[in-house]
Amino acid sequence: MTDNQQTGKAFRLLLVLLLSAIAGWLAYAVLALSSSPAGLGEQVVTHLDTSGVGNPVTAVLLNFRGYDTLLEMAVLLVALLGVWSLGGIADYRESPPGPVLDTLSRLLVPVLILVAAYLLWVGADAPGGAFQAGSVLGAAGVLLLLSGWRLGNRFAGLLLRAVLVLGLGLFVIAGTGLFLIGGAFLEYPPSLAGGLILLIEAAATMTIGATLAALFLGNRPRVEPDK
Amino acid sequence: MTGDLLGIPWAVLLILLPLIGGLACFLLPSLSKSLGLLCALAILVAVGGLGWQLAENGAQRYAIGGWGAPLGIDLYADGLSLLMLVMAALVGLGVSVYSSAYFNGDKARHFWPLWLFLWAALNALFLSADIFNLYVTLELLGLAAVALVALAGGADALNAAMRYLLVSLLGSLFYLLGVALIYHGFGSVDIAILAQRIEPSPAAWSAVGLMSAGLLLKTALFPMHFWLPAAHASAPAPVSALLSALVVKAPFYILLRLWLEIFSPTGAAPGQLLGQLLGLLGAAAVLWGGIQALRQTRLKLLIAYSTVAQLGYLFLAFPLGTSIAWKGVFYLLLSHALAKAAMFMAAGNILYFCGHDRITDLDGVAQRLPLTLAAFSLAGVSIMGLPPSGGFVAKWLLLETALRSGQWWWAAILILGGLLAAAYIFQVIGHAFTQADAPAETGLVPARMEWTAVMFAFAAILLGFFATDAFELIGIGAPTSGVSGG
Amino acid sequence: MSYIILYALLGVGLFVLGLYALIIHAHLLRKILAINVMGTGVFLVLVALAARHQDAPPDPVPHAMVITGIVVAVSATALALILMLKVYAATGKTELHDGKPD
Amino acid sequence: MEALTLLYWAFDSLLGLCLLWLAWRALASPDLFKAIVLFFSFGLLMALAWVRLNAPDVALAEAAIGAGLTGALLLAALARLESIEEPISPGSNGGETDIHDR
Amino acid sequence: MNLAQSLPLLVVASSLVPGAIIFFLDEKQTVARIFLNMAGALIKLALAGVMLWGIVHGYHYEIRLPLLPGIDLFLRAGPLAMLFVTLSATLWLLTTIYAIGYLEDSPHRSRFFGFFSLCVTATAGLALAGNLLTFLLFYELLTLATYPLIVHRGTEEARLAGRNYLIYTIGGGALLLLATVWLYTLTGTLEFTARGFLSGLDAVHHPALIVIFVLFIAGLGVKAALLPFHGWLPQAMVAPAPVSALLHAVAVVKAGAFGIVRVVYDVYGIEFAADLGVTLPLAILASATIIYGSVRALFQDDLKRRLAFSTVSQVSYIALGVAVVGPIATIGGLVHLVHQGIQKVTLFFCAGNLAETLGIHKVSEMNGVARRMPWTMTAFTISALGMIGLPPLTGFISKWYLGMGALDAGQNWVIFILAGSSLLNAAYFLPIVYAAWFKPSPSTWPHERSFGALETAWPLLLPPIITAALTLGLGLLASSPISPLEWVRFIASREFAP
Repeated sequence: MTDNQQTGKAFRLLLVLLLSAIAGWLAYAVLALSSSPAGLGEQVVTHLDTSGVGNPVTAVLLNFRGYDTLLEMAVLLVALLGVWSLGGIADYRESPPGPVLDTLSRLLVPVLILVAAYLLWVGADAPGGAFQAGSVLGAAGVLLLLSGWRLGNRFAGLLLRAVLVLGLGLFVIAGTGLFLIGGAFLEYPPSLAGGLILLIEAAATMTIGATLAALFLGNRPRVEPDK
Repeated sequence: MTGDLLGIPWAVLLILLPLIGGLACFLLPSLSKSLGLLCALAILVAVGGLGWQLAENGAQRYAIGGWGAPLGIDLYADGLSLLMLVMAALVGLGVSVYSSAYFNGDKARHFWPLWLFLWAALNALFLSADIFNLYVTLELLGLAAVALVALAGGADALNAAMRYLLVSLLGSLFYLLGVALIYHGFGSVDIAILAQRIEPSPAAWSAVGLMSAGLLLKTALFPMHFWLPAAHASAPAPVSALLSALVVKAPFYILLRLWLEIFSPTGAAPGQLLGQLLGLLGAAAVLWGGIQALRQTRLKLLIAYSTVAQLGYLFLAFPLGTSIAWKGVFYLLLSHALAKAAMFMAAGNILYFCGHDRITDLDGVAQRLPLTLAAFSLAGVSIMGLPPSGGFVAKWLLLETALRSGQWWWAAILILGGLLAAAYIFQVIGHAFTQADAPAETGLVPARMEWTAVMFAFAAILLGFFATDAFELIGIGAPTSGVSGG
Repeated sequence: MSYIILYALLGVGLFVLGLYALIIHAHLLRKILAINVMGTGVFLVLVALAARHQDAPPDPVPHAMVITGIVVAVSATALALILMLKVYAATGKTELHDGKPD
Repeated sequence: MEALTLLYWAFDSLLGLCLLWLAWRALASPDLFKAIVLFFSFGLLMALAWVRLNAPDVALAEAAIGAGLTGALLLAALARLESIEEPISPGSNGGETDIHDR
Repeated sequence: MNLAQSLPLLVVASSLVPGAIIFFLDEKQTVARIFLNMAGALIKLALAGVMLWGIVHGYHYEIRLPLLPGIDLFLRAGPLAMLFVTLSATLWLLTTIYAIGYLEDSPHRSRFFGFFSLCVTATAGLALAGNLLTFLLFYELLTLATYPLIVHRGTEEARLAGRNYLIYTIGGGALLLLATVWLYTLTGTLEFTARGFLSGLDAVHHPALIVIFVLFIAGLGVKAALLPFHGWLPQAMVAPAPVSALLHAVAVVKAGAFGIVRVVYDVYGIEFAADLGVTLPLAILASATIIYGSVRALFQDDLKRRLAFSTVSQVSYIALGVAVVGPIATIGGLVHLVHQGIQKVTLFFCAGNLAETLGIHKVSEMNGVARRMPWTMTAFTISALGMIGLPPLTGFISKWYLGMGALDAGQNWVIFILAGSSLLNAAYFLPIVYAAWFKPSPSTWPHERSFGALETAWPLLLPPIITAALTLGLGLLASSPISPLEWVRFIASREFAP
C-alpha cells in the first residue's frame, strides 16, 4: 500500500475506527451468547459408549463427525499436491548439520516417535489422537530433514506417495466397507468401532507425519523413478 | 433390479468417486489421463442415478455414520443441489476432455489429482447440509483452486494465485466465525435444525453479517471482485473455465442455501434491507463488470470481467425474492456455467493457436478457427440473454418478477446489462469477419478442444428450449419453499 | 462463567487485530502471520464459548472443530508460504503487485 | 470472592493481556525474524490458554502443530527468502532453472 | 405429431436443416451447396402451397412446444402468417438462384449460404409465430443471422455498417423484450388473437399500455426503418446485392412491418388501439417517414443508397395502412407488404446486375445502359413504374386501397401524403429510366464483362425477369381468386367482423 503519508494516516484511522466498531459489535454478540443453552455436549456423552472410544473429542472427530475428518485429510493432501505442483524451490540446507543438532536429533527422534505412538494409543480414552500423534511424528521428520537426512531414491517414488495416501485411502475404504456390510457410510458397528477407529487413526498418523514433513521440505523429492 | 438401483446412496457415491479418482491419479501419475476421464464419466452416471432417485422419491436426506442430524453430519439432496451437481458434472466432463488434450507431461501429472479433488469438494459442498462441513469443503475447494491457478507458472499466475489464496482464507475465516456464533447460539450446525431454531438475536445478526461477508468475498460480488479477473485470466484455459463456471458459484450456492432456509425467517426489516443492499451491489457489479469488460485489451480478461458482471445478475434476485426470481437465478447459474466454460475454452484455443489473446490482433486467427469462433459467438448469445438461449430464459424470469413487483429499476439494470454484454461480445466477434488472406490451414488446435467448446456453447443454446421440464427437476424438495410464492 | 468471557473477547480481539494487520501490511509473510492470528482468534471464540457452563464438562464438538481448523490452517499456511516464495522468485517482490487496472 | 477465583481472574487477565500484546508485537514488529519468534511464543502461550479452557486435546494440537510446525515452516520460509535474495536479481523469470543444479 | 402439427415445423426446418449442413460444407463443394439450397427453397415453397390450400379448406396447422413456464413456442399457420411465408418462400427461391450466380467464385460462400438460410428460417418462424414470445425469439435470431451477411465482405466499411446495424437492432430488441415482458405481467398471456386481447384490461392500465405501445413501435420500428431508427439501412448497402435484396424485400424490413401489423391487429386490436389514441401518432410518424425517405432518395447519386431510402419510405406505407383505422386501408397496407417486396427485389436484382456486369454503381453512370442490357432495364422500368403507382401495376393497387381506406376513415390528409410521395417517387425513378433508355451510352463501361449471347449470366438475369412479370401479373390479375389481394381481403375480413 504505497500511498503517501497523509492519506495513509487518515486511512489507518478510518480502518481502526471501523474495525473497533466491528469488534465492539462482535463482543456484544458474544456477551449476549454466554447465556444461551448448552450445545451438543450431553448428546455426545450419551452416545459415547456406542462410539467405541472413551475420549469424547476423539469420538466426535472419528465417529460422529468422521466425514469432516475425512475431508480434512483431503485438505492436507491437496495442500501437499499444491506445493508439489508449484515446482521446486531452493533447498536451503546445504551445509552438514552442526554437532549439537546431530547429537540432539539422534537422541530426540526415537523419543518423538515413541511419544507419537503413545499419543496415538492413549487417544482412545484420554486427550491425544491421530492429529496430535501425527504432528509429533511430523516434528520428528522435520528434525531429520533439518539435520540433512533425505529419503533414499527407492523410497521417494510410489512408496512415499502410498504413505501420503494411506490415511485418506484407508478412511474411504473403511467407510465404503462399512456401507457394503449394511450400515450407512462410515457407520461403525459398536463392537467393531474401537478397533476400526484405532486402525484408521494409525494410518492417519503415518500420513499426517509424512505430509507435514513433506510440506516442510517444500519440493517433491527429486528422484522420480516413473517420471 | 430397479429396487436396489434406487437403494444405492448415489449422493455418497458422488463424493467418493472423485476422491478415489484423485487418490488413484496421485498414486499412478502415468495413468492419470485415462483415470480422470473414466472418473468424469462415472460421475455423470452417478448424477443421473441421483436425479432418477430424486424424481422417484423426492428430496433425499442421508445421515453419514448413521448418527442423524444434530450429532452427525447429513447429506441433503433436493432440486437445487441436483441442478448444481448436474452443472458440475457437465462442465466437469467437458473440462476433463478438454484438459486431456490441453495438458501433457509434467503439468498433466499435477493437474488431474488437483482437479479431481476440486470436483470432490464441489460435490461434497453441493450435498452437505452442515454448515461446519461446508467450511471444510470451502477450504478444500479454495486450496485446490489456488493450486490449479498457480499451475500456469508465470509471474501473473503466481501473483493472482497468491491474492486468491489470501482472499479465500479471509473469506473462510469470516464464515467460520459466523458458524461459531450460530453453533453456540442455537446448539446445532445442521441447516434443517437451524431453520427451525433460529430467531433474531444479536448473535444471529452478526452471524448473518459475517457469513454473508465471507461468502460474498469468495463469490467476488462487486466491491470484493478485485481478485477475480487476474485469477481467472492468468490461469490455464480449462482452469479458468472451471473457476468461472463452478468454483465461484459454490459460495453463492451456500449463501443461497442459508438465505432461503435460515436467514429468510429472520426476514424482519433488516433482512429486507440486506436483500436490497445485495441487489444494489449486484446492479453495480453488472454495470462495472460490463464497462470494465469493454475496456479490456486481452480476451481472457474480458471474459473474466464478464463473469463479474454475470455474477451481479445472480444477486438481483435477493431484493425480488419471489420463487420465479429464484428459478431465474437457478437457470442463470446453469446457462452461465456452460456458456462461460465455452468462452474460456474458445479463448484457450486462440491462445493455444497463436500464443496471444490480444483482441485487436484476433483478425487473422478468427478465420482459421471457425469452430472456436462459432463456440464463442453461440456462448455470447447466451451471455447476452438473447433468445433462444438459457440466458434468455433466466433474464425473462428476472425481468418478469422485477416488473410484476413494480421494482422497475432492476429491470432497467437487466436490460442495460444485456446491452453492455452485447457491446463487449460483438467487439470480439466483429474481428471474425475481417479479410484473411490464407484460407484456414486447420488441424493445429486439437479437434477435441474445439469440439468441447462448441458442444458447451450449443448446450447453453439448447437450454433455452428445455426450461419447463428442467424446472420440474429443480423444484423437487421445494428449495424455495421458505420464500413467498408469487 | 467468569473467565470464559475474557477468552471469548480475547478471541474477538485477536480476530480484529489480525484483520487490521492483514489489510495494513503489504509484506506477504506478515499477511500470512495475520491470517494465522485471525484463525487462532476464531478458534478461541469457538472453544471459550464451549466451556461457558461451569458445572458440565466442556462441549467436545467445538474442540473437534478447532482441531480440524488447526490442521486446515497449517496446510493453508504451508501452501501460502511456498506460493510466496514462488511469487518472490518470479516477480522479485514480496508484495502483491496489482499491475492490472482494478 | 474466595482467593481462588480471584487468583484465576488475575491469571486469566494476565494471560489474555500477554497474548494480545504478543500478537500485536508479532504483527507490528519491523524485523521479520523477531515477528516469527514472537508468533512462536504466542503459539506456545495459546497452548496454555487452551489448557485453562480445559481443552487438552486442542492444547496438544496447538503446541505440536500451531507453535511447532507452523513456526518451523515460517522460519524455513524466511531462510529461503533470504537465500533467494542474493543469487537471482529480482524480476528474473522464476527460480526453476537453477534449482536442479545440485 | 400428426401432419397438421408437423407442417409449420417442417416449413421452418426446411431452411434450417440445409443451412446447418451448408455451414460444414467445404468451399469447393459447390454442387452439394447448390443442391441443398435449391432443395430447401423448393420444399419450403411446396409446403407453403399445401398450407395455403389447406387453410382455404378450413384446416388448422399449429404446434406448441414447451419453452418457458407458462408460455409455449407456438407456431400457427394463420392466413396473415401464410401471406408472409409465401412471399418469403418465393423471393428466397429467386434470391438463392441470384446469389449462386452473383457469388460465382468469391470466398466464404458456405458461411454466406449458411447464414442466408438461417435468415430465412428466422423470417418463416417469425411469420408463423403464434404468440409474442415466439415472435421475439425469431426476431432476435434474425438480427444474429443478418449481421454476418452485412459484414460478409470483411472490408472496414462493411464492419462499420455491421456495427451500426447491431447498435440499432440490439437496442430495438431490448426495447421489444421489455415491452413483451411488461405486457405479460399485465395480461398473463401473449397469444395473438383476432381482435387483440387487451380490450378486457381495466382502464387503470391504459397509460402503461400506451407506453408499452411506444416501446413496441420503437423496437419494431428499428427493423421497419421508421424515421428515427432508419439510420442503419442506407449504410447496410455495402453488403453484396443478394443480401441487400434479401434484407430490403424479404427479411429484415418486412419483419419489422409484419411485427407492427401483428402488434396493432392481434395484440391491441385496431379498435382498442384507436380508442387509446395511438393510431394517429403512428400514422403521422409513418407519413413523415414516407416523405423523408423519398426526399432523401432524391439526392442519392449511388443507386443502391437511393433504393435504400426508397425502401425506408415504401415500408412506411404498410405502417400507414395499419395506422388508418378501416378495413380498406388495412387491405391496402397488407397487400403493399407483398407488392413492395416483389418490386423492390426486382430493383435490387437489376442494381446487382448493373454492378456485376458493367461495374455501374452511380445513377449518373446509367446513361443509355438500356441498349446494352435491355432485359434488365425493362424489368427495372416495370418495377420503377410500379413503385410510382402507375396502373395497372401492383403499386397502384396498394396505393388505391390506401387512398380509399383513408377517405373511408375520414383521414383526408393521407391522400395528400400518398399523392406527394407518388410525385417524389416519380421524381427519383423517372430520371433513371429516362437516362437509361433515351440518353446516349458512353463509349466504354467502367469494367465490362461479357457473358456470351445473354447480356449477363442467366442466374443473374432470370430472377429479375420473373419478379417483373409478377409485378405486372399480380397487377393485372388482382381480382383473380388466387391473387394476394384476395388473400388480404380474406385476412381483413377476420380483423373487422361486422
